[in-house]
Amino acid sequence: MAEALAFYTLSVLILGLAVAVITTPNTVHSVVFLVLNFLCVAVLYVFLQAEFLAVIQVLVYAGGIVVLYLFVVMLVNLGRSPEEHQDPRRLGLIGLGLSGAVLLELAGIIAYSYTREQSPPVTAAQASPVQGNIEELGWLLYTDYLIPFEVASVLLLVAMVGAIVLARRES
Amino acid sequence: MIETIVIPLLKIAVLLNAVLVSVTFMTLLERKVIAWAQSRLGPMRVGPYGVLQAIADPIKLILKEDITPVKADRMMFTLAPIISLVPALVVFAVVPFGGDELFYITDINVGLLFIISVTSIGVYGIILAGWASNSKYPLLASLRASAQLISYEIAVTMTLVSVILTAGTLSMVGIVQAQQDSGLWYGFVQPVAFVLVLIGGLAETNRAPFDMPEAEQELTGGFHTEYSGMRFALFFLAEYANMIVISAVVTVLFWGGWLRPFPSIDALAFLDLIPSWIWFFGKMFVFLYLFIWIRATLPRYRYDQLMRLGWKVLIPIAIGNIVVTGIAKVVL
Amino acid sequence: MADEPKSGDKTRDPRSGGPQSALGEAAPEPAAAPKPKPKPKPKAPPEAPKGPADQPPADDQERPAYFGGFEKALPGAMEQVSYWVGDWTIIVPAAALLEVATYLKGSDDGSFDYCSDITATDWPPREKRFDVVYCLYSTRRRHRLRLKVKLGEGESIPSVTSVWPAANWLEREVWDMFGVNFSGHPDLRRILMPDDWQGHPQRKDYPLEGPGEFLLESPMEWLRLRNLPDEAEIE
Amino acid sequence: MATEASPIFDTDELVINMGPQHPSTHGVLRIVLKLDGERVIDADVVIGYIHRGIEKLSENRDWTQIILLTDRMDYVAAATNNLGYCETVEKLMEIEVPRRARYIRTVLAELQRIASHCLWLGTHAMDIGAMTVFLYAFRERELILDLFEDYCGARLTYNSMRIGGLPLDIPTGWDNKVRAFCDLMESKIPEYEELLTNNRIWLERTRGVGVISGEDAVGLGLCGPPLRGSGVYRDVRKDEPYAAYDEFEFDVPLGTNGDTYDRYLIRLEEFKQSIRIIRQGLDGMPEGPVMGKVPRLIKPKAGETYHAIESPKGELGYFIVSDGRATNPYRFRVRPPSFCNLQGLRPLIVGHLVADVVTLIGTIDVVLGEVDR
Repeated sequence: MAEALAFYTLSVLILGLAVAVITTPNTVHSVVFLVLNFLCVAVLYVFLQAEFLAVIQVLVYAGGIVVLYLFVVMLVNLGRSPEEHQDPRRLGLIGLGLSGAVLLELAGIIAYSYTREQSPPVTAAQASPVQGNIEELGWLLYTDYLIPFEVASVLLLVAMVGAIVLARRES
Repeated sequence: MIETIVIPLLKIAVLLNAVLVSVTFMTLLERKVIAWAQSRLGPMRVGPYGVLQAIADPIKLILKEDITPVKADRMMFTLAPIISLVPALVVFAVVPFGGDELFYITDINVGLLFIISVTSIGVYGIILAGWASNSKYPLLASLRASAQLISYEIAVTMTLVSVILTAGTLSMVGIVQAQQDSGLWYGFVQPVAFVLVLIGGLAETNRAPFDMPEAEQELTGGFHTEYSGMRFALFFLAEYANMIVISAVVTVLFWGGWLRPFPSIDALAFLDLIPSWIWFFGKMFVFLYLFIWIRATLPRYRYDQLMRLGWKVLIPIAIGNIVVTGIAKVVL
Repeated sequence: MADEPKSGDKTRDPRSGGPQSALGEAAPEPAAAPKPKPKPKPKAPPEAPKGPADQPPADDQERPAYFGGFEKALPGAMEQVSYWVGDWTIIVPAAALLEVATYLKGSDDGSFDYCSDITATDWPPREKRFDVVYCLYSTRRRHRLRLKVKLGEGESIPSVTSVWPAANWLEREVWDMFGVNFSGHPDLRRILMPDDWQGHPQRKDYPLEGPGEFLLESPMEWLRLRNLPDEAEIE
Repeated sequence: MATEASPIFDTDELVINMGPQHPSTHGVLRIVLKLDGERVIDADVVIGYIHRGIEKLSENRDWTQIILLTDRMDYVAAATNNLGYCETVEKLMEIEVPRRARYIRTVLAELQRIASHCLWLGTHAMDIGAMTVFLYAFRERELILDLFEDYCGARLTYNSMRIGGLPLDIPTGWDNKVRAFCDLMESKIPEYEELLTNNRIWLERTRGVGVISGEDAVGLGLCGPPLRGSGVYRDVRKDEPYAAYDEFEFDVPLGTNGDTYDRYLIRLEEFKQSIRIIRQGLDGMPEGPVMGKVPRLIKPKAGETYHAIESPKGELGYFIVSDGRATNPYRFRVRPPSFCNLQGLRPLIVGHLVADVVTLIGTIDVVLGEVDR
């Protein structure tokens, strides 16, 4: 009972904050709402017994990435109207199509999760020879998901190199 | 009911008060120590040897007018000091001040990560304070602060990984117990990591020689230029609370927490007569003193030099340390 | 100390232009050269000095070696030479100043590479009321020389910032204090006085007390003068 | 990619006002900085906030009353200002100053140099964040102020010289006190050096910061330690000896790189040289009067002169015109070393970071009282 109450309260908070993020006219406020949103999600993870994930959520998203968002937002000239921030070359149609595709995909996943038969939620838990939340996570990442994990890190590396190339000044 | 709610609440209340009181006396200690380093006496007027200065200062700050600049963003301006103080206090939840369960509020299995992640929230206080003041010096300071804190957070976290590897656990209590089992404080096992964490800790708490975000001589006080009265005091509290946290973390990770020296040598067992929490506070005090001592001695780094130190020196060493630790762990 | 001339009808003109331009009816006497002294002497206002002595050197005084080369390189530039208590001064015409400066800096036996000071002296009754004085020094030869240029009100003098960058602020100060116009100066703004200040305080006809009393006596007049465009506009 | 920059990514320059009320502008100096991030791309140095019109005032004062006004220019080295003024008038009137007076003047001037450099060292180190050096340096400066108090009764604005000599002979035992101070000072200099000279952070903050070549420094009219830091041999005490400097032995330290660190080393070396001069002055102090033959009414003949001395900040010059009739100078002009050094600030700071601006204001050692007069 208490858990359900907490869950629904949190859900309302998360959704409410998400709406606030996109409706607030002030960008800095919007980023702050985003941080609060992430913190609430972290609490949700704690309810799911995923403390490690919760802590990482706070550390990486709230404490790291969004700080950089804020960094950028603070440097953007806020005196200009939102219209001026629009890129005149943006491709509205393609964007619409892409977001439509993402929506469809989401709907598909949800539909699939309802239709397929219920299987034990975490199969790896039995397979892994280790005990505990963090250890299991590490075991999974370095066995079953090793290749996606490495691919993701290479992707990040590429992104980093790209960012450096873009930001470097011609001297 | 009593076990799960009343006792933890009592502990929290005691801890909060203890932290806040010790912070006020930290300021006195800092003034006194720096004064002695500079062949002065420090505060001498309020109470015997100026002891009551620690009480007079907060009273003054509370009574002062609390000014909000007209052009400031009111909501963020009010929120910023709170954001910076709360994480600094929250992390005390997982700091084990003694061996007994009485001396810590909780022991969670991701304790160390919890501390890192919660302190990383504190940077918002500084950034938002700088931005919300709508003033140029604070803005510059908050830009410096965000870059500095993120960079050093990476360095510190990387360094801690090698400690976690050595201990095999993320729990603060577990790390101390691991040191007890191995019979050796990790300060001797991981000396490189200790130095890195100490340097990173100085930078994370904006202490000299890394006090760029509040460099008085350059930025007229930095991010809290526009703050006065109690809101300013909150920033002050946060800074000193963070200092205490870093000292506590260093004590736990590298100097055996509440353990007596040489926990494996039975001949020294008589040292156990001294309660564990006294050992803890004694060690913590050494580091707090060290922080103040450094402030009295060293000039300030420049912003670009600080970033260079963080990215080009500390982080590579930290990564190298992880590799060496990993190899040692496998080989031994 | 009640100084008697304060209540007199002396011009309390904040503007440098002086009595003749702004306050037409005021006595055109070049406003009281030496200011009232604290000692209450019954003073017959002494007539304003006509200019510096500029004593010529004694005949047996040995001239510095570089004078010869200077006279040969720029004939006629040396209007007058003066020697007093060990200092040599050359008086040059304003038109030749830049040439003289370039020559003095570049010449081997002079090599005046260091501009110690630039200042001016105001001699109101004289037709060319300003003496602009350049104190030069050579860090190589270790000797000094003063250049002096006589200049009238409203005339401009070439700036020597291109020769000695040090002249930048020094010339700004001379402009600020005396209203001497330096042509070709990169940044001729007021330096010590506020940007909107009227008048040039080091002039002899500028009251020692500043514009304060004039402001108190006739604020409307003060305001009118203040709002007039500055006559000594830059260039 | 489009060739023209997208408006989303344009950058704004940040213009900030450093001063006139800023903790490290050493008074009421204002610098308008144009920043790109933290890098200074342009700067405008604005002065004049404590312009008191000392030149104008002096032209309306008695010759002897002006000594008191000169105190108020470089208020951390008031005796040096007195010395410069008195010597200029003596030159104009061709007054012979007794040798004892010249010796005492030299000792006073060198004590002032130590006091001024102490203040510089303290504030400069403080600007870079080393707060302890500040109090150490002030501790020694305090002793010099005590010595001056013993000599003339004042601690800051001394009014300690007269045209033609000195108002007072040194009190009995004063020379021993000065000797004791010299010994003490010599033992304290290593303390400063220990805290700074080989400190890695100090080296990083000062080496290669604010480099200026000797040629540029001469062109910009820099004087004193900033000029010598760039390797230019220029010291009025050696080039145009005044007071009793021609009778003493001392070295003029020179820098090689022209950076902040060199200027720091030079001033530290000047401490030692000043102590050396003071000792020679005290040892060779001749007997005799301290006041020369001066006419009762000081009224120089019509004429003008420029005379410079080496103040702690650099070449302090006085240009004085007498019309030969009044008991006040017709024109009184000071060539303030701080003013000319401050002019060199803009070329120094452009291209550096905000933190370096503070360092560079410190390194040129300005006293705004002298800049604005």
